[in-house]
Order: sequence, then structure tokens, then C-alpha cells
Amino acid sequence: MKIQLQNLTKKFPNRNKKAQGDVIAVDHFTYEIPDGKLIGLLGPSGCGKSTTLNLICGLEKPTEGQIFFGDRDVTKLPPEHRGVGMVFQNYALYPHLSVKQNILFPLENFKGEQKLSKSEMLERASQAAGLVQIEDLMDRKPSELSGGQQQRVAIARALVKMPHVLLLDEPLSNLDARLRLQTREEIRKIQRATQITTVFVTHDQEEAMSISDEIVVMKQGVVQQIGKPQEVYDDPVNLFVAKFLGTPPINIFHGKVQNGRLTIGKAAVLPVSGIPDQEVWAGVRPEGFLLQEDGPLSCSLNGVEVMGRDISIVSTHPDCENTLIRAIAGSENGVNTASETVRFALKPGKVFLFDKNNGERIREA
Amino acid sequence: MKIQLQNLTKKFPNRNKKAQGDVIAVDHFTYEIPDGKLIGLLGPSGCGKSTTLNLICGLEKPTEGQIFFGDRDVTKLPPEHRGVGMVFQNYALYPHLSVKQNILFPLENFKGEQKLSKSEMLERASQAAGLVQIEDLMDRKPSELSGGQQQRVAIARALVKMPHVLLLDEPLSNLDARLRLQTREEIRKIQRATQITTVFVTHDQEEAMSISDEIVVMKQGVVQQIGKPQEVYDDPVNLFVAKFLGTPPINIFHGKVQNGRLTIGKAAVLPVSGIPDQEVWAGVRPEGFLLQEDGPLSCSLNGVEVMGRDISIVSTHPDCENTLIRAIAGSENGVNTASETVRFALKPGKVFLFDKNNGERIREA
Amino acid sequence: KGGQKSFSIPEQLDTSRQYEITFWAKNDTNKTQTDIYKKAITDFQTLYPNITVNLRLYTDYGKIYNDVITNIATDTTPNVCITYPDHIATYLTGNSTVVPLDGLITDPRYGLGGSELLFDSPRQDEIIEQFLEECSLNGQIYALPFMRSTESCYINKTYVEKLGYTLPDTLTWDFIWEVSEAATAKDADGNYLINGQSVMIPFIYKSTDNMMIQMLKQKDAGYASANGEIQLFNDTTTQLLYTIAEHAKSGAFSTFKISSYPANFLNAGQCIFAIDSTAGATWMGTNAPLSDISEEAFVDFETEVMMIPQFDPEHPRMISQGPSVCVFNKKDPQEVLASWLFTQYLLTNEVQIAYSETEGYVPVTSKAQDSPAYQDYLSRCGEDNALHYDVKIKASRLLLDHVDDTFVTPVFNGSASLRSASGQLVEEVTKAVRRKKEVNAAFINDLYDDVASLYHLNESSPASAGKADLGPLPPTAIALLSCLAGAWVLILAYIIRQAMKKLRKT
Amino acid sequence: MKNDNSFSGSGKAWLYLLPAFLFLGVFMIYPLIDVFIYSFEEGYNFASQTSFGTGGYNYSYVLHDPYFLQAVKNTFLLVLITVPVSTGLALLISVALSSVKPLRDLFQTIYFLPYVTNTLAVGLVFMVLFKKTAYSDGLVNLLIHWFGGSSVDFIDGPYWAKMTVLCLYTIWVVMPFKILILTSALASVNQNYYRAAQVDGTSKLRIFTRITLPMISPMLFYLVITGFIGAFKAYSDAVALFGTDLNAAGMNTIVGYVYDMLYGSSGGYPSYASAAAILLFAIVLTITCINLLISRKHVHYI
Amino acid sequence: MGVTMDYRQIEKSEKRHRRITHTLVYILLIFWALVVLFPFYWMLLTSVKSYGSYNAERVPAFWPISPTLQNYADAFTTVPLAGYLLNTLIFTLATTAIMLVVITLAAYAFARLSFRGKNIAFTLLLSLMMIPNELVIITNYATVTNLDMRNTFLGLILPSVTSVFYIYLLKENFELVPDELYRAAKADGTSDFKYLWKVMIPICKPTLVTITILKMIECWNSYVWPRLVTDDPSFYLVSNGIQEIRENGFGRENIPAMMAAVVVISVPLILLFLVFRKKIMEGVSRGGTKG
Ligand SMILES: Nc1ncnc2c1ncn2[C@@H]1O[C@H](COP(=O)(O)OP(=O)(O)OP(=O)(O)O)[C@@H](O)[C@H]1O
Ligand SMILES: Nc1ncnc2c1ncn2[C@@H]1O[C@H](COP(=O)(O)OP(=O)(O)OP(=O)(O)O)[C@@H](O)[C@H]1O
Ligand SMILES: [Mg+2]
Ligand SMILES: [Mg+2]
Repeated sequence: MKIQLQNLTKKFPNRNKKAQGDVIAVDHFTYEIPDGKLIGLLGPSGCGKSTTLNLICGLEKPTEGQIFFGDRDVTKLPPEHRGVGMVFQNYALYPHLSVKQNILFPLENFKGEQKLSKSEMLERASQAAGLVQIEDLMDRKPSELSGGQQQRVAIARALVKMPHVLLLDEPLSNLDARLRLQTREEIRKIQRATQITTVFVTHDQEEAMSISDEIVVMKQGVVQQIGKPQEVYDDPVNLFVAKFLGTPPINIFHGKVQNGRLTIGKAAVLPVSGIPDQEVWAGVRPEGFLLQEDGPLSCSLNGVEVMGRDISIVSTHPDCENTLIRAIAGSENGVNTASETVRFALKPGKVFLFDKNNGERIREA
Repeated sequence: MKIQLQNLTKKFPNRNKKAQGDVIAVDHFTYEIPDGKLIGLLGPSGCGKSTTLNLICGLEKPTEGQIFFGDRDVTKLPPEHRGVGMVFQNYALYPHLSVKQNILFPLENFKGEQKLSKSEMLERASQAAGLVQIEDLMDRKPSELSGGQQQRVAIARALVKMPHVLLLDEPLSNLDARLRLQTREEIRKIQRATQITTVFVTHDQEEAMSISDEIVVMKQGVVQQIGKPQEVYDDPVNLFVAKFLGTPPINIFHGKVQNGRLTIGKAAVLPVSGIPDQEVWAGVRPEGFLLQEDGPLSCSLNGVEVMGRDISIVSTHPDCENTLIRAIAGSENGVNTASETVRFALKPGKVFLFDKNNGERIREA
Repeated sequence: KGGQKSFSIPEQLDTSRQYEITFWAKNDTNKTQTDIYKKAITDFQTLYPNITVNLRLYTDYGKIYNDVITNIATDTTPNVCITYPDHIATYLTGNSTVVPLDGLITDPRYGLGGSELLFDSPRQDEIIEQFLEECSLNGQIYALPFMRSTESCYINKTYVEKLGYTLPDTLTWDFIWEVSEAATAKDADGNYLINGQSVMIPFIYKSTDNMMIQMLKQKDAGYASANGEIQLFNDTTTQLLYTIAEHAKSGAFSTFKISSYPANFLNAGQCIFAIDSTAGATWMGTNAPLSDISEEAFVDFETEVMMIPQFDPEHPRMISQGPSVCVFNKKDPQEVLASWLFTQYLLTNEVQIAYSETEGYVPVTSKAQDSPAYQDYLSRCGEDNALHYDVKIKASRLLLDHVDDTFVTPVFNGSASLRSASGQLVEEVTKAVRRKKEVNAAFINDLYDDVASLYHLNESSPASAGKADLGPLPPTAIALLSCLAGAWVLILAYIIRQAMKKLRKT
Repeated sequence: MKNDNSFSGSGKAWLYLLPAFLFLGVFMIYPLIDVFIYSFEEGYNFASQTSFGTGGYNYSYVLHDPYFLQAVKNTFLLVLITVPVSTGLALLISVALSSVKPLRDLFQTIYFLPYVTNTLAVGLVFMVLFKKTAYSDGLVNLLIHWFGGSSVDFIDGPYWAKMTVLCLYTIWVVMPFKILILTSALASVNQNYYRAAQVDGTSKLRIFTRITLPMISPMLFYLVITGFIGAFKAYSDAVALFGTDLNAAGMNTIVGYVYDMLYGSSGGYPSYASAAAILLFAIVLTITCINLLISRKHVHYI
Repeated sequence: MGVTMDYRQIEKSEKRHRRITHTLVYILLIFWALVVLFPFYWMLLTSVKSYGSYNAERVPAFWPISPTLQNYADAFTTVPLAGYLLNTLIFTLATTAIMLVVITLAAYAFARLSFRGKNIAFTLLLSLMMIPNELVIITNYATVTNLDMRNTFLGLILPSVTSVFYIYLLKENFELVPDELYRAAKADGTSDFKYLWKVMIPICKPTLVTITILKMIECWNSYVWPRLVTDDPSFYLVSNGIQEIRENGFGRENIPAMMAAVVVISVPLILLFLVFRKKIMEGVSRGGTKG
């Protein structure tokens, strides 16, 4: 089922004595979520992701705007009739029910033709429990589970009823890498197989990018960019999106375009075409640095961090916004940690220029 | 302050009707946490990480074993006298207090010489709030915060009192990448500056490895390996540790050692020395694959995933335990996605052999 | 076993020390009674500045009794209290609770009319003998009478005559029943012929205790012996109950407990014969100074006050009732002496006359009765409808004239219960016919059993009587006990099972 | 850091309990012991403070006394009728109350009013409403007439009529407390669970039975236990309606029986009163124990 | 899942459903409101009737024919009601304050601390609820007398400063506070007492306010005990006043005067309730914690 959000806005009354006006949690969000796709919702903490999910599932009433499921306006439909499944950021497991009862709970709500026999229910429940590997915990109460286990129960509970629309609010935040990967792939697999339209909130951009069909980047309630993950990564529309995606984050330099060249400090680091002379923000992805003995960008070396398969070269530069510049290189690259400076060349496709005033992207002609 | 754990064991009564015996959440954990270090506690969901923290801070009484802070046995000391700071996995903010009051709360507990004046307290609180960027939210109640904002308040609350021992249970799980990185660096900085002995639970091995002085890998309550992060990554003691560390995870092949060579399927992929002929598990790190037109290991290519700065080559092999083999290469590497197979050579330092029976590491002579 | 030591009077009232004494009094029908108590206290305190009297008012003798009982156990009894002789009998079961007054009364200096008194108290022979007699138990005097009254019948003479009867000199039961029956005739609309109203209860008795007691006395039938043997349940009683039932059935008779104050009905023209205490006389009649009902409801009629109905008009019998005062024992004899002085003060003419003028009460001393002030009061009968309200003064006269025809019931520990029981018989029978139940021998039998056990008449004095053989447990009790036992067996079984489970687990 | 192991655990807890136990000890337990002793002293007399022996005669007497048995029967009936009815009704009203917004405050205030007033006064009003006099049948009978019934004397009439009034009055009196407790219990249920259940498509009824009820079960259970105990201790309600002579009215309760025995004429029968009281204590204790055992299964603490 | 859903239909039936339940709910609420209010109306009505017209009323009237405020005037003049009110205020405030401390400590011990014999102690405590007041009052009277506390505020107050009912109620509420907060507070270095004071009490404030008000009302209306231990009018409470007014007027039960007194005495309580209603009804918010 495709979901249309039209001008969706949600305001909360403010409490902050100093600030005034409402907290605008979601601000005129318009977007058509294609049928059967998995959408990743990304953004910094407090940008309105959970609120958006709450609006879609009907737990919050929008201050403005409409929501359509398919062609039908569901803006005023109470949540229990929307047929959505949801994993809450805080799990919201029923504390008085065992894990099994928690998972069975949505199934027991089915009415009419949908109604399942007891054994079918159990079957479905244990299947869902299997997906997230909690078969051993079926008789425990939520309070006797670890954080990750609780989260897995919440996922099983959302999946078990095979909803029309699946909303996942940071469903994997408490899982370890392996389980996270596994679960995320299970979710992806189920989603692909059942074509349930899914919205997946995560702060982990790698996660978002690897499983989403499209990602939506939000900031303070306002959508910044929507697109295929790699497109957004490779072609951010503004400084915020560029900064937001990528770990380690993009490195931002004070730069100048002078005579068709980007200069950082005194060094002309990259030729750019079709951009009038002006001050700019220059963003360089960590993998945009090439270790080069005679590279134009000279930074003072702080150290090298090893991160499993890669090394991260940590350095500083007076014109860099980031306190530390991180450049990623394969761990086979040797860096002389004794030396004081390190010199880089920049890969053109990994460098983006942004307007100094509003942070909008400046594209080469 | 150094912390000594001696034979620390915690059992919970079991609820599972089928299984019997207690749940052993922590099993004879002995370890001396060096003074002023930051220790990362890693392990799959439910392995006993939170329980270990609870034992250290005194919220749970150990079933067995002892805990020393410095030279003092604190096993029976109630938590409020241990002088620890803790961030809970579920935040545990006081719902009736505003953010500011939540952060001030631990300071108000100070007695005697430690006691602070009102203005000092406010100073400290706003400093702590600044670290996690929640200055704007000081007057809100926890229920009016997003998940990530709540988590940040919890961190501020733990840091504000400058405890002797800092315990952090997945403190960053709900933060976006940028904030996560920032906060983790702030924590690291504070820890370095104040030399507070810190235990940091995280499921994110990258996080653990990048900020920990030492990491502890646990499995079902039992410690598997303790050591410097890179050492553990580069030299896992068993299959579990090897599998647990690294994203994407290590790729495990059914292998054989024959005549000093490791063979996978029919192909002899790597020379090994000093290992008697036997069946083994061969683990290859994703970055251990070298794209080579004539490499010995031939896999059927499934696709290529782009993950920002890297590409991940997804393939399958009949002798591989993992459903999918993931090999990581720089995104500058071109892969012919039209071709059906892809051939790899293996980097020797990235391949580990394990006993087929118990998963213990088999080392070359 | 309780016994009362006789009290030895101190040589001299110690005026150097302050004494505080508590006086528990009852004010029943009239606000001015409170003022009279208060005035008496102020006057007394001016005479004896070192004695302070704390007044505590009750509206119910029963409450005083309950509180005294409670306070006997904690040794915090009041010093002086208004009471019924019945109650004193119970107080006496305690050790040295109530001071026997014989010694005090006769003491030449502080006794009645004693030389050291600062006020004019009556001599012993100036107290009406019968009244003082009522206050003696086992040969000793334990109280002084304070006021006396009796019952009288307040009659709507107009209606009696309208029905074609003339009042005899002395009322008889037969006459009352007959007139009452006659008054129950109704017209076609269901209104009573006699008053044209929808309500008419020709005969209402306020205190059914007294009704039964007086009827029995008039018939010379058994009620109780002096030593506490109960004779209430006899054939005469049964006979009387049958009569009462018969008239209750026709609607000719009702009681206060079932209907309401007789005065309200009488004044509204809804009752012809209202029998109530003379102490309630100010409420009775067309011109009653006190009334529960509003002006509009009053009906004009001629009110007659007569002696209660008799079986033998030649030898009328009526009850004597009214509060007495007793003194409680204290450690300090001086305190007791102070209490005694105050008690005596209540018998002075001022107090006696003032109080008796509030209602149809009669002073208990001849000194007061014969005093010019009181005689003047009596003689001005009907001068106004307030202080000299004729019905009230007539009611007082009734007792003054018939002191010799009064009687009191024997007093023993439990006599109060017996009184209640005799009233209860009348109430129950009346209620039963209203509920259309048959009043027959079986009913009466059950009634006697019920009432006897209700008032514990079978074991009037638990301290002296031993255990009775109670026979086998009734089935309900057995059911109750076995339920309890069964429940505990189950609970214990459950707990043990739980414990076993836990044991097995570890 | 100061180590004060010695002061943790039991010691501290008992310190917290000390004031309560002190007061309870002096004003509840000590009198109870007193009563217990009385109950075995045969024929104890308050005034003289003497008895004629010790033994079980008091119990035997009380168990033989038809008025006691009547009181037991009345009390049981009262408990069995009023506790479930009032708790159920209070639950219904509280749920209704929390499901509406407009006028909620007004209703809440109104419902609490009975708690504030003197029960004696309200008892009188009830009596006026139900009593049949020579003049009028009373308001309730008027209503019964309207619906075509014939009038009943509720105050002096047949047993069931009196019991009905007593039950109605008792329910009326206990409702405000129950509504108060239940509405605040309902309000304190974490909204998150409702949200989760709603998203799961749960019907209102099921949310009520599966989420709300278990969540408020501790409070509900509190009301049941205290309701039982309260109803077993009923006395003043009956007095307000039927006057002090409850035995005669056949409407006595166990506590009323105890009270009458204590203060009855002839100096009271404290030993019988004590025996009856101890029996009452045993009955209520039993029922509370059963309640507690049941609650272990059905009450959910979070 | 291929179930087509007609949202318009659902929305419509939902709306109708809601309207029906709303109507039913309001009918129920109004019905009960009437049941509750009627006796009050009756009380007010009676209180403005004169003694005579009340007694003359054969068939109860639903409307005052000639209302009078005389009864209210009487309430203040026939007995020193103002003085009684002051006594009652002192008694009520003191009793409630002490009780709050005592029961909070006890409830906390039962709800949060673990100690040997807790279950037994609690069952014992519960069983104390079963002792009817009528039973212990005589012994208590003896105790208070022996302590020489008759006619003192102490004697009035002390026996009612504990209430098992409220300990139980509070304990149940304390137990609803999530365990995590206790753990967090402990880790923050908070002592048990401080946790009780700074976390438990604020979170359970609605219950505490409820208990306070219930207890105040109880004290305000308490009658049997105050009457027993005081025979000095300078210690009388308003309930004694009601009784006096009821009996004083004409010796017989002066119901209208008594009703007026009851109304006068109830007004402070009703005001109290109105002022604190919001606080009482405030739900315990447990926002900040998961699960
Ligand atoms: N109160 C309890 N009763 C029974 N079992 C418990 C209880 N608390 C924890 N456990 C179990 O103990 C084990 C360890 O729990 P713990 O919370 O320490 O895990 P963890 O390592 O923190 O996991 P996560 O990363 O998912 O939070 C788990 O299997 C959990 O289910
Ligand atoms: N009930 C509320 N009252 C006031 N403000 C609120 C309320 N709920 C949320 N907010 C604010 O609205 C904004 C958006 O909140 P939301 O929960 O949607 O964030 P989020 O994107 O889910 O963040 P996170 O990743 O930290 O969970 C935040 O600034 C939050 O503080
Ligand atoms: Mg969120
Ligand atoms: Mg955990």
C-alpha cells in the first residue's frame, strides 16, 4: 500500500521558559511512500522521526496536513483500524504478559475471516520469535530480559501480524553487530517477500543506506533530501545532509573558489569549473583523501586509529571546521606516525562545495 | 581507582518451563580493571553485560565472588556509597523532574566537603548538558523528549558528579552517527582528563574498539577474551570472538589443512605452517579478500553493495557457513556485476583457523 | 465481687485547696433546663469558691450509663451524675464505685440540713419518702432523687365527646379501647370520619415499657421479684398482648417507636388519647408552648389531662419515674465531700422549683413542694400558655395528688433490661399485626423466647450466675465453624504445596 | 566513603517501620491481646473487673446465641452483596468517567461528595426516602408505585426489604472512595501500553480486559480486600437506618453484636463481646488470607 | 495481506459507535450523579426548613415552601461552633501530619526495602485492619487515661496517627513506581531516605494528597473517640457540635438544625476537595522510563 503524506505538520506546546512558540516536531512533510518499499528515516536526535511514525500510525493527530493509505484519507482513522505494525523506540512491551503472550497479543485481535486458530497463532508466534532468536525466552516477563532481548520481542510483536504497513522506530539500536545485521536482513527479506510498505527509523546511516530503497533525511522537522541511499550520499543537497551522512563524518574546510580552483588556506587543492569566485564550505569525505607524499593539502598528523579493516588517519588543519580531520585508508597503507605532517590529495567526486551563507550545495557547471 | 572482579557470578531463577536450572547471567568473571582506563564490554544481546555493570555498581548482589574498588572489598557495600556514575540502558530518568533537575539530582546527594553551592551545581549541570547538547531542553520533562534526547540527559546525569567509577550501558544506542561520534569523543576526553575508571557497554564493536583501552568479549556470561582492541580483532582466541568482532562479520569456511595448505573446497587457498592435517573452520575477514582475476577462491557473485566510501562484494560459496560472503573493497575497485563469478586471493594475516570441535583457535607454529 | 465500703466523712471541708468536680447531667425536653443547671452551678460556686463544677450534658440516660461503665474500668468516673436507680445497680458491681449516702445524709454537719452547710438544704424528712425509698438498694441509699414525674393521658376531649362519649372520673382501659375503636371509622374516600383527615391513630402510647409494667401492676400480675427473679412472661401478659394486638390490628392503637411522638398526632387532631410522661406536658395540647409541628397543622380542641387508664379505678396505680443523682467514690475524701455538697445543693428549693417548672415535673422535697413560690406557681395554672401552661401544671398536680398511688419496679442488676423487654413485647406485637401476622399462642411463645434472649433475661447477672448448659451447637454455628476450619485446611495445604515446589526447585 | 554495612538491610527497614509499629502496638495490638484474654474469662464484669473462671464458655455462648448467628448471616449477606456490586459499579463509573472529557471534573467532584458528609445525616435522608409512615409511603415506594409495584415498608418491613436498604445505603456510602481510587489508578496507567495496543488493532473491550485490568489490578485488589474488611466491620450504617436496637430489628451485624454486648444493659458482657470479636477476627482473617493467595496469581506488579 | 478495508465505512461506524457509547456513558454518569446528589439536595432542603414545618410535613416536600436561614444562624449561636472548628482544625492537621510521616515510612519499608519477615509482618499488618474500632476503644481509653491524656490534644491525636488502610494503599502505589528509578537513584548515590523524599513522594504525590484529604475528612468527622476522651468543652470537635445542635434545640432531634450544621461543617471539606481535586486526580506519570 502506498502512503501519502501531505503537508504533515505536528506542533507541541513549548515548555522552555526562554524560547517561545511551539515545538514544531514535523514541519510540512509531503512525500509519497511508494507501495512495497522500505524507506529509511534518518536525522539527528529530536528531528521528528518518531513523531512522523506516530502520525502515520495515528497515535498523534496531525496539527495540519493529511495522510492517505492508498487512496483513502486515514487522517482521522483511529490507530486500531489502520492495520499497521510498529516497534516503539521504548519497546512498550506489556509488563504483565510473558514474552509469548506479548507476541500473541496482536494475533488475538484478529476478527472475522482473519481470525486464527490457537495453533496457527502459536505457530506464527514461534516463527516470529525464531526470526529474532528469542525462542528460549518465551515464558519470561519483560522485566527479566536484557535490553536487546526486549527489543527483539518488540520486533517479533510487530512482525507477527503481517501488517499492511510496518513502522520501525530504531528497532535495532540495542543489538550487537551480528544480530543487528542478521535481524536487519531478516526484516529486509520479509519486507521484500511480503511487500509490506515499511518505514524504518534509524540513526545508523550505514544501516539506513544498506537496507532502504529510499532514505529521507530530516532536520528539525523539515525534510532535507529524499532519494536512493547512494545518491544522497554521493550528491547531498546541502551541508547538513553532507555532514549527516557518513561515518566518520565529512570534513568541512573553509575554502575559496578562485579562478576555477578550490583553495584551502593557501593551497589550491582542486580545480572546479563554472563556479564564480566566492567563499565556500568545502566538504571532503574521509575516503576522499589520498595519502600522497606531495599532496597539496598538508595537515598536522595527530595519530592513526585502527578500526578493524581500515585505518583512520587523524590530523588537524587550521582551516578545517572539524576539530579533527579523519581520513580513511586501507590498513595496508603505512603512515609514519613519527612524522608531524601528512599530505593528501583530494578525489574530485568526494569533494562538495556549499554556500557559506545558507549551506546550499554549489554545483559545478 | 582500579576495580577487581573475583569469580563474580550472578544467577537468576529460571522461568522457562522446559529448561531447568538457573539462568547464569555472569559466570565466574575474574578481571582486574586497571586504574583510569576505559574498558569496553562487548557481547551479544543477553550475554550478561548489563548484569556485570549492575554487579559493579551494587544494584545486584553477586551470587558468588567479590568486587574490590582499589583494595577495599565493596561486595556488600550498598550502591549509594560506591560513588559510581551510571547510564542505564533504559535511561531511568526521573519522570517528575525536569531535565535540569534530573541532572542536578546526583549533585544534591553530595555531603560534607563534597557539598557544592547552588551556583556551582548549576555551573556543573549546564556544563554536563553542554557536552551532550541539551542546553535547550533543560526545562522539559522526560516525557517530552525524543528517545535520543532522553539518552543524552542520562549521560549528562552520570557525568555531572565526576564519579570514581563510570559505568555506561549502551549510552549512545539512540544517537545519530554524528552525535554519537561527538559524544563518544567527549566521553573519551573527559575520561582521559579525569582518569575515571570507566566501563563502557556497547554492541557496536567499532565503537568499542575505537575508544576502549581494553575490550572484554563475553558470551553467555563467560568472558571469552580480554585485550587491546586491535589485538583482539587481529588475534581472536576462538571462533566466537572472531565471528563477533567486525562488520560485516568474518566469513567462515569449512576448510581442511592438508600438507601445510589450507584448502577450501578443492582449492588450496593459503599455505599454513606447523598445523597437522585436520578439518578446520577457516575465518576470513571481509577485508581479507583481494580481488584477483586468477585468485584461488572462486565464488558466485550476487551483487555489489555500496556503503559510502567502500563497496561490499556479495557472493556465495558452497563451503561457506555464511549464507553470503561479504568482501570489502575500496569503491574505486570496479567489479563486473554482469559476470557470474568473482575470484579472490586471501591475505594471510586476515585468515584464522579454528578447531572444528570446540571452536578454539589453531595457531601456526 | 463488688462491694461498697461506707464512706467516712472528713472532719472539715478543706477550703484551702481547689477542687474540680464533674457533673454529668441530662437535659431532656427543654433548653431552659440547661440554664437551670448552669445557674445552680454558678450559685454553688459563689458559695464554695474553691469548688469548680464541670457540667457535661447528655440527652440520653443510656449514654450516661455507657460512659459511666467505661469510666469505671479506668477509674475516671464523674463525681456526680444523674442516673436511674436501675443503672446504679450495675455500677455497684464495681468496687467502691458509688458512695453509699446513708452516713452522709445523717451527718450532723455536712448531712442533709447540716450545720456547716452554706445553703438551705432540706432535711431528710423533707424528702418525699417514696422517692427516697426508690434510691435505696440492698438497704442502703445510693442516690438522692432529683425530680419525679409519672405518666398521664392527654386527651382530645372534643373528639371524645363528638364520638358520643363522656370522660369518666378515672379512665379505664376498656373505655379507651372502646372510644379508640369507635374513632377508626372511615368515610368512603378513606378519610376518618372523626377528623376528616387521612390519618387518625386514636391511641398512642409513648413508653411501651411503662405501659406493660403499669398494666401488670394494676392487674397485680407478676413482673419481677425484689431479688431479680423474672416473672414477666406470664398468662396475664399474654392476655394483655392479645388485647393490644387486637386493637393494633384495627388501627386503634400504635406506639411512639412505630409512629412518632404522640404530641404531634394529638396536636394535629390525629390522636385522641396520648399517653406520655408528665415531663413532656409542655408539648401537649392545642396551646402547647413547645411543638414539633408547624402552626398550620394545629387543630383546636379541648385538652384534658387524666391519670393513665386503670383496670381497677378504685385503686389506681401509676409509675413513678425520674432522675436521681449519685455520687462516685474518689480517693480524696475531700473531693467526695465537695461532690456531696453539690448533690445536696440540687435539692435546694431554688433548683428544685426552677427545674420542676420547666416541665410537668414535681419537686422531690416537701420543702419545695410546700414553699409559697411553688404553691403560687401551681395556683396560677392556665394564666398563660408559657410558664403557667395549664396542661403542664395539671400534669404536675396529677403526681402531687397521687404520690401514694405510685409505685416503682424492683431494682437489681438487669432490671433495666427487663424494662426494655416488657416494652419490646408490646412493640413486637403491634408491629406483627401491622405486618399482617397472626398473633397466636405460637407467636407469643416465640416472642417470649426471642425477647428473653435479646435482653439476656436468662442470665441477668453474669457475675453471679454460673454457666448454663447450652446444649448442642445450632446448625448455623456448626456450618460457620466448619467453613472456617475447611478454609484453613485448604490454605495450609496450598501453602505447603507452594513451599514444597520451591524446595524441589532449589 | 564510609562503610556502614551494619546499618543496611533489616535494621534499616525496621527503623522505618518503628513509628507505625509503635503506635499500632499500643493502640491496636495491645487492645487486641486484651480482648483475646477477655474472651476466655468467663463472665467478666467491667465494673468489678472480675470473672468467674477461664475457658471456652464465652465462645460456646456466642455460638449458641441466635442473635449472633443472625448477625453473622446479615454480615455475610451484606459483604457478599455490597463488595462485588460496589466494586463493579465503581469500576464501571470510573471507566466511564475516564472515557469522557467534558464535565468530567464536575462529575468527579459530585461523586466524591458522599465522602465528605456526615454519614448520620445521610442515613437519616435514606430513612426518609424509604420509610413508610402513617402519612406517606416514602419516595421510593412512590417510584415503585409508578412502575406498578406495591409498596413495601423498607425500614420496618420484611427482612429482604430491610437488607435491600442496608445494601443500597452501604454501597452509596462506599462508592466515593472506590471511584476515587479507581479513577486515579486508571489515570496512572502508562499511556505507552495503550498506544502499543491500539496500534496492534486491539478493540476497546480487549484493551480494557487485557491491559487496563491487569495494570490496575493491585488497586482493584486493594479495594476488594479493604471492601471485605470494611463490610465485615459494618455497624454504623445499620444504626443510621434502623436505630440502635439492631437485634430487635433483626438487622444486627457482627460488630453491632459486639457493641451491644459491650454496652448492653446490665453492665455489658465484655467476655461475650470479646469472644464474638475474636470470631469476627477469625472470619475476616480467613477471608483475607484467601484473598491474598488469590491475588498472588492475579495481581500484576510492574 | 489482501484484505481490502473500507476506511470510510470504518470511520463512519466508528463514529456512530462512539456516539452511542458516549450517550450511554453520559446516561450512566448522570444517573449516578443524581443518586449521589439527591441526599445532598435533601439535606440542603431540610436545612432551610423550620423545625415546625419539617415536623408538620406529612408527605415530604421537594421544594422549600418558606425557606429560612434560621437554622444556620442557630448553628453558630447555640453552640460555640467557631471554637469547635478551631479545635477540629488543630486536631485534623496534627493527626494528618503525623500520620503521613508514619505511614510513608512504613509503606516505603514494605514497598522497597527487603528484610527478613517482611511477608509475615505485612500479613500481620493487614490483619490489623480487621480489628473493629469498637473493640479496641475501651482499652485505648484506659491506656490514654493511664497516660493522663484525657482532655488533651495528644490523647485525641495519638490513637489515630496510624492507619493500616493507608499504609496498604500507599505501599501499593509505591510499588507501581518503576524499579529502574530506584536503581538509578542508588547509582547516583542517593540514600534510601532521600530517594523516598525526592523521588517516591513526588511521584506518588497524587496518592499522598488523596490520603491526606481522606484522612482529614475522617478526622473532621470523627466522633466516637473525641467524645469519649474529652469532657471539657474546650476540646470539643465539630462532630460533638453536630450532636449538640441536633439534641440541644428542643431536646428532641432537631433534624433541620442538624442538617444545617452538617452543611456548615461539610463546606470546608468540600472546598478542600475542590482545591485539590486536580492534584488528587493527577495520574502518576511514568514517562521517562522504558517498558
Ligand atoms: N531479573 C531477571 N530474571 C531472570 N533473568 C534475567 C533477569 N535479568 C536478566 N536476566 C537474564 O540474564 C541474561 C543477561 O542479561 P543482561 O541484561 O546482563 O544482558 P546484556 O548483556 O545487557 O544484554 P543486552 O545487550 O541485550 O542488553 C539474559 O539472558 C537475561 O535474559
Ligand atoms: N510531548 C511532547 N511535548 C513537547 N515536545 C515534544 C513532545 N514529544 C516530542 N517532542 C519534541 O519534538 C521533537 C521531535 O521528537 P521525536 O521524538 O519525533 O524525535 P526523534 O526524531 O524520534 O528523535 P530520537 O532519534 O532522539 O528519538 C523533539 O525536539 C522533542 O523534544
Ligand atoms: Mg525517536
Ligand atoms: Mg543490557
